[in-house]
Amino acid sequence: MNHPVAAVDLRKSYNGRLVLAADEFRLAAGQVTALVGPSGAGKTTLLRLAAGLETPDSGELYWFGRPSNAADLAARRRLGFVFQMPRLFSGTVYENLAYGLRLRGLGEGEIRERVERLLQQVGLSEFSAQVARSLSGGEQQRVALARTLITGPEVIFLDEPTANLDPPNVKAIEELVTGYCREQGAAVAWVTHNIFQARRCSQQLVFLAEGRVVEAGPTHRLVQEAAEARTRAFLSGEMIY
Amino acid sequence: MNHPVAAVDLRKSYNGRLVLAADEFRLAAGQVTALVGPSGAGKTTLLRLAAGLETPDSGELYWFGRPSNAADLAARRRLGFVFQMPRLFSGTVYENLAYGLRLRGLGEGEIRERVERLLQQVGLSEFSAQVARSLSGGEQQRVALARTLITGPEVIFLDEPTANLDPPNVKAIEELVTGYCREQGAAVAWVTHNIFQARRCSQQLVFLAEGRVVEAGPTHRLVQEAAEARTRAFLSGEMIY
Amino acid sequence: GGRPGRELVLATTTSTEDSGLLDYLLPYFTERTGIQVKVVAVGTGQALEMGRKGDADVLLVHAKPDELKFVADGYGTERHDVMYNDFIIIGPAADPAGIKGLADVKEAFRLIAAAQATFVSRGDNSGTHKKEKAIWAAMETVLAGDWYVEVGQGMGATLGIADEKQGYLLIDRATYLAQKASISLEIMVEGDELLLNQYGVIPVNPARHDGINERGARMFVEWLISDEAQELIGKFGVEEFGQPLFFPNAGR
Amino acid sequence: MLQGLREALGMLWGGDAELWGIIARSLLVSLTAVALAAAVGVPLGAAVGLRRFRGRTLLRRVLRTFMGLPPVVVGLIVYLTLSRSGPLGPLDLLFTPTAMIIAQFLLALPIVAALAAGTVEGIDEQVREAALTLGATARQAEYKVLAEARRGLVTAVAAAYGRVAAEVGAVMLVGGNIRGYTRVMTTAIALETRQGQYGLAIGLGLVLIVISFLVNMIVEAGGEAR
Amino acid sequence: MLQGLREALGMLWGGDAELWGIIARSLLVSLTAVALAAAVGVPLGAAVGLRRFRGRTLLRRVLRTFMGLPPVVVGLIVYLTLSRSGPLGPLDLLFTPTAMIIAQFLLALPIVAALAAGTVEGIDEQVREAALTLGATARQAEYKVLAEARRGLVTAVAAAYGRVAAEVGAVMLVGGNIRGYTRVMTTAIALETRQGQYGLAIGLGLVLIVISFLVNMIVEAGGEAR
Ligand SMILES: Nc1ncnc2c1ncn2[C@@H]1O[C@H](COP(=O)(O)OP(=O)(O)OP(=O)(O)O)[C@@H](O)[C@H]1O
Ligand SMILES: Nc1ncnc2c1ncn2[C@@H]1O[C@H](COP(=O)(O)OP(=O)(O)OP(=O)(O)O)[C@@H](O)[C@H]1O
Ligand SMILES: [Mg+2]
Ligand SMILES: [Mg+2]
Repeated sequence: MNHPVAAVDLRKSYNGRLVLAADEFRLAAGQVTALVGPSGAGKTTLLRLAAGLETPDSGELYWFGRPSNAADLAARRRLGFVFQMPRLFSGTVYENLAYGLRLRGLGEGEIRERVERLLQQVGLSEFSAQVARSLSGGEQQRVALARTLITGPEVIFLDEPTANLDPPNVKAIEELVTGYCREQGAAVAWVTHNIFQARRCSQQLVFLAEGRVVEAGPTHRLVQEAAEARTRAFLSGEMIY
Repeated sequence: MNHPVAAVDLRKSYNGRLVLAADEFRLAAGQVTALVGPSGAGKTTLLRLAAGLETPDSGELYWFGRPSNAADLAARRRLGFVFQMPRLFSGTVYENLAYGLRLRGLGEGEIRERVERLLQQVGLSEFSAQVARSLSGGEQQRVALARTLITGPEVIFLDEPTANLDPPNVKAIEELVTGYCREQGAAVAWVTHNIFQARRCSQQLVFLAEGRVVEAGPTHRLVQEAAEARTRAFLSGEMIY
Repeated sequence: GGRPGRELVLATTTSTEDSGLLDYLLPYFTERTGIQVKVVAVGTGQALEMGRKGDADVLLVHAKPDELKFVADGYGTERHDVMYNDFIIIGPAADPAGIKGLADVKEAFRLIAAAQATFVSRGDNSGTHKKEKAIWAAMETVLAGDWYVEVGQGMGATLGIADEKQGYLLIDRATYLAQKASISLEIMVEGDELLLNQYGVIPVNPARHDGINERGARMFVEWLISDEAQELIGKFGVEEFGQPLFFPNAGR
Repeated sequence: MLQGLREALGMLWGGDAELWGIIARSLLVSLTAVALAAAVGVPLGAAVGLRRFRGRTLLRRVLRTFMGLPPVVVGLIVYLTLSRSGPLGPLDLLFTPTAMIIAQFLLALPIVAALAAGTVEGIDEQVREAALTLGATARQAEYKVLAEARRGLVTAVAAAYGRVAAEVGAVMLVGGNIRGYTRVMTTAIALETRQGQYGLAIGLGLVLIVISFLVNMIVEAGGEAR
Repeated sequence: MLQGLREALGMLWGGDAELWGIIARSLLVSLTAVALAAAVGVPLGAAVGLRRFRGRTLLRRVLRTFMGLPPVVVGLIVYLTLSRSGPLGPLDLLFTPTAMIIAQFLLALPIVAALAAGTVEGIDEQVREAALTLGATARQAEYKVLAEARRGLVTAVAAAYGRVAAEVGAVMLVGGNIRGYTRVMTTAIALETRQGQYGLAIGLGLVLIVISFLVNMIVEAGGEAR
């Protein structure tokens, strides 16, 4: 199978405390890989390392089959990242979405068209001219997602992208992302605390705890026969919160 | 019944767009009032108005039976607010929790004791000396909650306080808040997108959509016999996302 | 109010301080009288203005007509000659106007104007500038054009500019001697009676302001025109430059 | 003092050619110097504020210290460099507006750079990361941070402009305060002061302040616009 | 020039009492002026940056403009105020270090205030709101914003210190450059320059810059510490 992102033995410490030690981590093209686990388990850290936003203390990282290199702009532009807290730029919603396209040298007509399509897909058509940072929490989260999707990445890192959304909006976003993943053959890493979401949307699942990959594999298999008690407890939906 | 916060006819527009028009809104002592509704419905706006963080265009607001007044420090100190995005101060976790207590003139010994207790309750005992803003998303959210609870407010406004937490942590926080509400007789306003959470934790429920209170009443009654189709759809759990 | 009688504010032009004369002279005065002198060295116009406002107790300046008017207007009680030096015209060794060795300043000025040779003027209404203007006034030269450079600065700075521009300049001998080592301009014209530069001392009129140190000012004036001070002035600079920078002429 | 102000205003209204010439020259010199300082100082400040490199702390401290370069010393150094006997003597720049621009540029540069560095540091690392993940080069991401720090940069430039427009020591030395050629507002004020013409000096000072006020308004408007 | 530096350093090592006295006086005057300017300017800047009131935009613009107050003009105004024939003549403050502190205070104040205002505006409104909800008074919440803006405030104070420590026009006028009493580094440099002692002037300038560097280090350390 094709793995646009693959990492071996990634390790990261902060102030001497080891917060991540992932022996293996891979994202398959055309599949959603769910990352689940307790708060502080290292999910965000793993995403950031895999996206090249953080330098590992040790380990190897490959993008599209080659050693990752933050200076390789072409490779970086095939990756997209949606942060846990939306980090919108000052300026309007439109400007936020247009930014990545401007960097890629698109014409203003093409940009307008794409922005309008994306805003419609995330249900924010009327907000195009609003100052992005004055949006509600859930609105901002959707802008952040749209801003990344619009650049057409082949790998997408999503850090709890629906945490602040109501059920209908969650549904819409899930459909948008899984549809994108399928149609574009993109590899998606998706951090979530919602086991139903993980079950609904992911083909692969990674369960992290205390900085380690406790278990990883196809979602349907883990749901049925997870080896670890903690994984089972989480996946069974026994703890629905 | 005792209503520490009561508002009539609150209205708020931004740039000419009416984003909230709440005919009536009350928080009862000793009860959790859940605020639910789609993204952009006006939940955060309602909380901010009720807490005096935003000035309404019109309407009346009462705190503890008297017209609200932002200059009334004593009244303000009986309110607590946990923002949708944690807004931690620079400095350590300890300093964040100690801040409200220092303002109230507590001695350093008392402060240390209370901080330790609260950190334990939110599962962050080991993080006392860490720089707060370097915490993970869920950790920050818990610090923000702890920072408010530690001041012992009689009214607490919670804006999606468990959005970034995993199920076991959600459970712990729910128990913490409902326990506090019961024992201290505090009035709690709790914005959530999680219908199970609303059912589990709240006695009262307000359903907002498009800036209006669509329906409000005791949670158990609304769950069984909501008048509005939208409210029913939401509360039935038909849409679990 | 009033400062303690032990202190005296002397407003003077920069030439007396910059040449080092006051640093040399004042310790003797302090030793005699116990009075500390606070020297404020500024432009001539500014020094006179300080006197009018009562911010100085005594003035040592060189612009005789202005000084006389100052006393006549009642701002000062009296005026005494103290010393003089003289102005000279200096210029580039190449001497494009051909004035070297002339005895007549007016003739020199005329030649400079005729040759349109660079002439650097203080342009600041100082004693030196007034002297220069008085000489120009005697002829009908239009002081305009690139050759006539008005700098509006003190003597030292103006000398620096003239040296850089290799222009002619009217300068007091003390400043010239003090900076001679670092410049290339040479003496062109000297000795004309018109070029005398008289310094005067004026105690500020205590009747016009509170707090003027009248006694100190009087003692300073008396000392400055005394034989002791006059002798000291005459010796100043002889060792370093081989000639005095100022010539005492009190009471003469 | 009122008298002097009246006199200064009278000259302005009266279309006093010399005064208007001085004003124009002051603006030309200071605006050019600040524009150049911004062109060099903003990227420099951004580098100090955003990049991690050896000697960064030292460089930041030096820039901060150089916010307090004594104008007279800067003036002297430029003077000695441009002087006939100095290394750049053949260029014949001493006592020209160009020399004044150079001196003011040197004074303005550390102010722009140090304040810009402080401002971009205040903008979260988060903006830079967000830009990077959206496909920006390192340079483009820095530019985005600068764009977000726009208001702070305008303040930095305003501070530098304030410094050089008010400065007299350096331009006096390297310009020479030559009438009709290198005389600017501050050297004219100094000249009036030396002559004891305090009223006129203050009047000119007020004119200078009004000019600065207008320049600030325009610069601010530019900062908001983008 | 090297010669002059050597001479200046020689005087320092040699314990030249006059030079050390000048250094001490410079520090006393400038540090006092900046400390006072910080005490007034930081709260003023905070008010302009954080509060909404009529005339706020105007006040901010005035402060920005006044970052560029010409030292000579400030000096003249202080001079005329403290002059025997001025309104505060009876206080007999002209040509004293106190007069110099007043003049430098006036120069430093708008710099501290305008830069502080810019800095606190950069800190999110969110910090202020968070403090308020935790029980802070309006004043305490502002203080919290200032505490979060600490580094920017240090920069503001550093900029103001740089300005006044390097400034010569105002202190020359109101201090009089009286030897042993009001002569400070910059006026001493101006005097050396007038006398054509460029080397020594630059040497003294370098000493002044080194002092500023040390002051900056100490101020920065203070900013980090809290
Ligand atoms: N810069 C940092 N300095 C110190 N500790 C850090 C830093 N960044 C992360 N950590 C710690 O590393 C651990 C893992 O953080 P991470 O953000 O990866 O958690 P997470 O799994 O994403 O948690 P959450 O679900 O709460 O977002 C946390 O305990 C956090 O406090
Ligand atoms: N300062 C503002 N300027 C303009 N519009 C605003 C502002 N604040 C809020 N709004 C708009 O008001 C509406 C209600 O916002 P609010 O934050 O109350 O929503 P919410 O119900 O909390 O949504 P969410 O669940 O997404 O947090 C949103 O559409 C938002 O864009
Ligand atoms: Mg995380
Ligand atoms: Mg909200």
